[in-house]
Amino acid sequence: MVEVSLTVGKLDASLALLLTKDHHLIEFPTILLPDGISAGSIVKINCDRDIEQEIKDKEIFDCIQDEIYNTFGKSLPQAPLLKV
Amino acid sequence: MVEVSLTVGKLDASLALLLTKDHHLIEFPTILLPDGISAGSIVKINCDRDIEQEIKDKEIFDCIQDEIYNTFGKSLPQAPLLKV
Amino acid sequence: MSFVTQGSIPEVLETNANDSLTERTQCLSDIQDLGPPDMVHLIKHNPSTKTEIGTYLYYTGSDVSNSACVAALLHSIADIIGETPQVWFGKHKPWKVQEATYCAYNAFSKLDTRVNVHFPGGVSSSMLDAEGNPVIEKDRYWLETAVSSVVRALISADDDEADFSSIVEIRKINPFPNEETITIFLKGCEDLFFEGPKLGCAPTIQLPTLASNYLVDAFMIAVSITGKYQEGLEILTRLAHKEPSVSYLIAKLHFMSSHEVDGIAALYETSRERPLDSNLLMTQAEFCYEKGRFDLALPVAIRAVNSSPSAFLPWALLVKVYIATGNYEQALLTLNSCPIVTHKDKYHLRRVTIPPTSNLHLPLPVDVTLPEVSSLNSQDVANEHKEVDQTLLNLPAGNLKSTFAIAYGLLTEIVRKTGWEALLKFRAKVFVMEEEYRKEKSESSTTLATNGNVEAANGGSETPKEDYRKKRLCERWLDNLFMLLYEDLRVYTMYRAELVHFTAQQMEFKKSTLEWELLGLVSSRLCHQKEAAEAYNLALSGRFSVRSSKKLLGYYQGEKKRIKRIESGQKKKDEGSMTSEEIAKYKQTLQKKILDLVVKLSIWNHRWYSEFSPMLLDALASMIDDAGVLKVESEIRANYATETNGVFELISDSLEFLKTHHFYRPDE
Amino acid sequence: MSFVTQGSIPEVLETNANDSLTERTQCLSDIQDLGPPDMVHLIKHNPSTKTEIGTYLYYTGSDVSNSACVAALLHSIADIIGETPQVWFGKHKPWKVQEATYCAYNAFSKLDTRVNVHFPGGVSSSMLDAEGNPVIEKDRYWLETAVSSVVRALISADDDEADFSSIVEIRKINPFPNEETITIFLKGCEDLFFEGPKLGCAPTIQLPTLASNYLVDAFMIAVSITGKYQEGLEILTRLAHKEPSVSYLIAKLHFMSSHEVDGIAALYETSRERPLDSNLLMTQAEFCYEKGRFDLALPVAIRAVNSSPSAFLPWALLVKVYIATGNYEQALLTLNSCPIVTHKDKYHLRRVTIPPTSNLHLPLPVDVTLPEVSSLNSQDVANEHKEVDQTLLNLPAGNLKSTFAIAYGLLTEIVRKTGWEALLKFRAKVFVMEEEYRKEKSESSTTLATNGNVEAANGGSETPKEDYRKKRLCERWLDNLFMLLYEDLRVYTMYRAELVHFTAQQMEFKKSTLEWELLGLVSSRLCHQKEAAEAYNLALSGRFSVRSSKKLLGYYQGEKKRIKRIESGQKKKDEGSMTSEEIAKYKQTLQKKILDLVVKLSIWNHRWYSEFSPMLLDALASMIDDAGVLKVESEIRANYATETNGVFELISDSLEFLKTHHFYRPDE
Repeated sequence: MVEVSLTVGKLDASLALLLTKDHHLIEFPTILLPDGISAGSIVKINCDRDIEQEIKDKEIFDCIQDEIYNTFGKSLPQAPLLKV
Repeated sequence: MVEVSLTVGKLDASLALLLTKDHHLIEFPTILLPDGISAGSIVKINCDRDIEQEIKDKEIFDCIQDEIYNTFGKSLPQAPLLKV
Repeated sequence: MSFVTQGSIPEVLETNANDSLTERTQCLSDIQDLGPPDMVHLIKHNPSTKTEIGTYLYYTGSDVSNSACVAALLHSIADIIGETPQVWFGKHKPWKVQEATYCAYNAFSKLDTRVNVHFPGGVSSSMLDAEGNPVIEKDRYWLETAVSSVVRALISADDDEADFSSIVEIRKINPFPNEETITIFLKGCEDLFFEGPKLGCAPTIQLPTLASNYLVDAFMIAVSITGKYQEGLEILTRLAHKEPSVSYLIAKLHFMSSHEVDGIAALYETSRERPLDSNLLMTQAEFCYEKGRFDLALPVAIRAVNSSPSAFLPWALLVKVYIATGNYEQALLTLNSCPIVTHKDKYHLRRVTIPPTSNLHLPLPVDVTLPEVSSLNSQDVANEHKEVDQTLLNLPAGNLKSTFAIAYGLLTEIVRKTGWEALLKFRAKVFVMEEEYRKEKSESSTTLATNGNVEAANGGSETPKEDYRKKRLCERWLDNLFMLLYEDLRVYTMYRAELVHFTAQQMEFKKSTLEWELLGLVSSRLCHQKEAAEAYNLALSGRFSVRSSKKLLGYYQGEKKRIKRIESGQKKKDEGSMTSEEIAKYKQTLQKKILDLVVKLSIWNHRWYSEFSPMLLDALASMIDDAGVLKVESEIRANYATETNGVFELISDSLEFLKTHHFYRPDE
Repeated sequence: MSFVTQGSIPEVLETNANDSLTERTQCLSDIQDLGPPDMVHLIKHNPSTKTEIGTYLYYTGSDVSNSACVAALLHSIADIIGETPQVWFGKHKPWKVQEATYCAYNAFSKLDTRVNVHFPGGVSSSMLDAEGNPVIEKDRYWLETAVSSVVRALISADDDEADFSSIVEIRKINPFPNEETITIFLKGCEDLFFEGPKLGCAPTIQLPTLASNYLVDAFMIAVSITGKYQEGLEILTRLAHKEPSVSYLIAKLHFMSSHEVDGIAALYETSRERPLDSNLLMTQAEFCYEKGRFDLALPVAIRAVNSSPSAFLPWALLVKVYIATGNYEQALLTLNSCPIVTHKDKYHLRRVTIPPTSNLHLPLPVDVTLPEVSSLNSQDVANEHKEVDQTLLNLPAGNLKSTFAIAYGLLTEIVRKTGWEALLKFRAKVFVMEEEYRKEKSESSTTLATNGNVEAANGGSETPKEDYRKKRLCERWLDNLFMLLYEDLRVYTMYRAELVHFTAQQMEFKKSTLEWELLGLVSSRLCHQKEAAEAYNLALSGRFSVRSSKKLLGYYQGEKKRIKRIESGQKKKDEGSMTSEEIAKYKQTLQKKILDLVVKLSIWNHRWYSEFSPMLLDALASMIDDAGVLKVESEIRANYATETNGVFELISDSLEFLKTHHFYRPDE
């Protein structure tokens, strides 16, 4: 997990400019900032990998692939020949 | 505190492109991402205000202001008149 | 070569002989793309007056795979010009070609390949680098030259965006007159595959990659117009082993040859190994979209975006899907995120040097004529242009190109579904409007004065309000598209209202061909295809117009597909239903209309020295597919051809091409 | 107005009388900035031949606060022209002015204010809007017009970037000939303060704000050249109550008038209430930097960046501080983050219409002459230009403007301290180099094929290596600056090596004035100021050159400040020490050099109809401050003035200005 401290530089409608200690500029959606923030505030950001979600996403994606394949990827079954 | 789940879209030298569920694009320094990440990975980002750090920063800033003022903002003291 | 006469060879007279070759050499170092079209340079001698002049013309589609092929072409041109005295700026001149040079740019190695023929005898060739210095010839360079030339021919064919500055002193011939030429080209694409990115890519793509570049694009066009699907698939399968990113092209070829099941299976298989291949995901999503399965298209399109967030096309596709599902807010937000490509232009054929108009020799071919098309008076057209309604002429949306044009198309698709008022509401809901922005700004600037105190800032009133924060800033270009949309809508609405009014009053609604055409274009831009077709038809009722004809041909081809979907029971939700009688009648009308357009456009192309149009070949092939070659031939004879006007012979030439490439069996 | 003669009024002959007025009216709707310079239009009549012509010239600095003032100016021009027959394109013509019109653009309300005088009698005025329609005059509009005119005069004065296309048919006069004019202007600035952003701002700033725009800039220049610090402070203090963002300007005025303690106190006080005011923080950081207290400058500069992350200047300042502290890696990274302003140009005076050269009447004023300057043969200069070393002429760094030029200056500052080799090492350490990038790309594309499995991706080998991840991509523009730097360095190094060689061999190192000047400019760009001065002096040893003179004047003024710092014991770390004898001698040399440049530049300006240069006034004021007015006057008499060459009278005019504004007491 990575944790960094960022200064809020500018709050502009939907986007905020955050700055790291070594002046890395990050454009960040304000919607992802906590309430009560203003220019000059300091925020902590934690970033963590979400393996669980990755597995879940992969499962969903595989399902969709299967459905596409099953719907369009197989020849239509022959109409059954009726023998008298 | 705000927590969001983001998909890693592209890893390009120092910058990664992360995407929110509703396709908000964030350019994020790779250095702030955990190890082992690759395109397609999912990360969780927590964002929290750091009031403590804000107070500390303010104190440091006030100190610097005081030092500038004390160094340059006051008239030089008159040389003492020696009375015999 | 049956249709080459003195009347179908344009030339430019050089002010000083050989100037054009010198200029071409000088500009070599500046070439950044596929390069200029091939060029033929001639030194012509008049034995009776002992004068000598230099002329040149441009070329696309010739076989330049070795110097013998090129020499043969130069010989045939020299023969035609020397056959009989040439009508030269109003006088008959007994020109004999003394020397001829063919130049073809090799865009892979950035060399200009030149073949020089002295008449009667003597052939030499050379290859010049960017500085104009000769390099040692290699077989590889010849291959590169041949492939470059064909790629230029294919990429520039049927160029819709070509404007008034485009080249007229050019002959465009079919690069695949026989089986051999197509085989060589496809093989050449395979051999040069890993050099493909050097040729650049379409303007909708940021950077050329192995999987998308002009070489690959030309390969796909070549396969499609010659029907060489089997060969194409074999090549791509071999390439996919070395470079899996081309796998999506395999699926595309399956779809193009109507093997949907195989295409889907190919995508399914590759998606396991390449779950983040956005080309592959786009192909899949596009397919589901076409089938009306937006529920499947959506997650796949999202994944395409997430896999390639800085590419434009996945975003545009996602917008399209959101529109189809009626999620207009998300469509607008996503549209706003599209990474517009601003630094690139489409490849067009460009002159090396701009000749003075008075030096242009642009003869009228007399072997194939149809008065309506061949005798179109360019002065009349120019006068019409001068008197045209300026409001129509200057609609800025008409000049949008590439990604801007696509984004605009998506916006018009939304407005078609929602109407203008609702679109404005959606817009205000998702974007910060200027008024609102100013208000927020002024509020935050008053709080700024006091927010030095960290303790006080804890309150929370400083953060923008929740609903404001959820909004985004509308990109400047998108804002601009809204303006253009407003202008288009204003003109279109007024036009439709007038039309209704005049029709109701049974009055004639008089406009010039150009004006109808421009109204057609506005209607097209606003996705009112039927209304656009109406306007194009009105335009053509005045006189022939190449743009209206092309647009209309595209529309009718689309209609044919729609009818087929209805017939096969696969029609989409918003496509009306028809009785089988109506269908049959409509199909007949379409067939007639399409034939009319194909014949006239073929004659127009021939008049402008062009014998190659994939669009017309495609239309002809599909007509034959529907009605058989005999039916098509007999209709041409009945309605267009006379003993002497050459129309039947001209179309037969295209039919011959289709026969060569097995689009139909000769006895059919 | 003592120096206005027929020889100091340039004119342009109109092809058709009144054309220039019509064109001016037509272009009103396109004006996006401070607008064109004022214009005087004349209708002149030749009573002997009964012919009538139209002429015009541009103007800056005149008092246009009401129509009476303007009419008086027009009358005086008409009188001068009608006094004696005018030398007109080689012949004497007895022109009488029949009608004169003055146009002054009001950039606040986007109106063109016009005063028309018929001779002998009749004055009328009008104000035209963007469409050329008259609006009802208001006192406010007159105020706006007067302020706009003075702002144009001040912002465009001493324009260094003016190029070959700049206007020569213009008279530039001093906007503050008396106490009244400066008082009116400063009061006008206060009244119009809240409209200031309408005038635009310097190209280093993204968007004009109340605290930084051309109105504020002009206000500060006006205060500085007239020494009205007290009045300026009173106005700013009143404004700061309503708009606290101007507080930093109060400190600036204190600094400019050498009241450092007051300035620092003002900043300290305001910083409590405005801890995020980047203008204020920059002023403070800049001050600490100048004092060599980089430890204090650094945190303040960082805070300025954090407070205004999308503004360029705070970033540039932070880079400067990092360079001073020797932290070159951080300096490069920070430079790379500078938000370059690409969409803006500096304000220059521009023609409304470009006249054919043959219509320019550019007389030579004969009242003030110094052969070396007045008789500079422009044909000789042009020939010199033709024969100049092209390598020198085409160094692209010379064309950098605005933020690009500042960024380049920072880069050259780094290279001056580290040398080229070390700079390249720092660069490779912080930026991803192309080689490395390609390597990483190819590695990650091979892993791409297998990273579909989430489980497998857990390993960690997919993430770029730690040190690679820490690097950043170098912005394209910065990459380009490295290229330009390389070219500059190559030329500079070769030049210095040659110079050493020739000097060692006691050979003459022969170059033309323009070549020396260009070498001076390269040296200046690379922060080798002493070497640059050497080159400029060599340039001036050939002939007079306005650019070399200006550059040299700037250098000597800087040297004077440096010497003063050494005298007062405040010298910076890298400034050498001198004995008091050396100091006295150097000061004398500087005084002499500066006087020489001021005299010659004054004459040059006068020759080109310009009587206003803040730079020269400033140099003169500082000379008087050091040596007294009598000393300066006697040196001019001894070395430059004759009974008839007018030099003493010309300089006296500037001294009069300084006296008017109390820069010295008349009896001093």
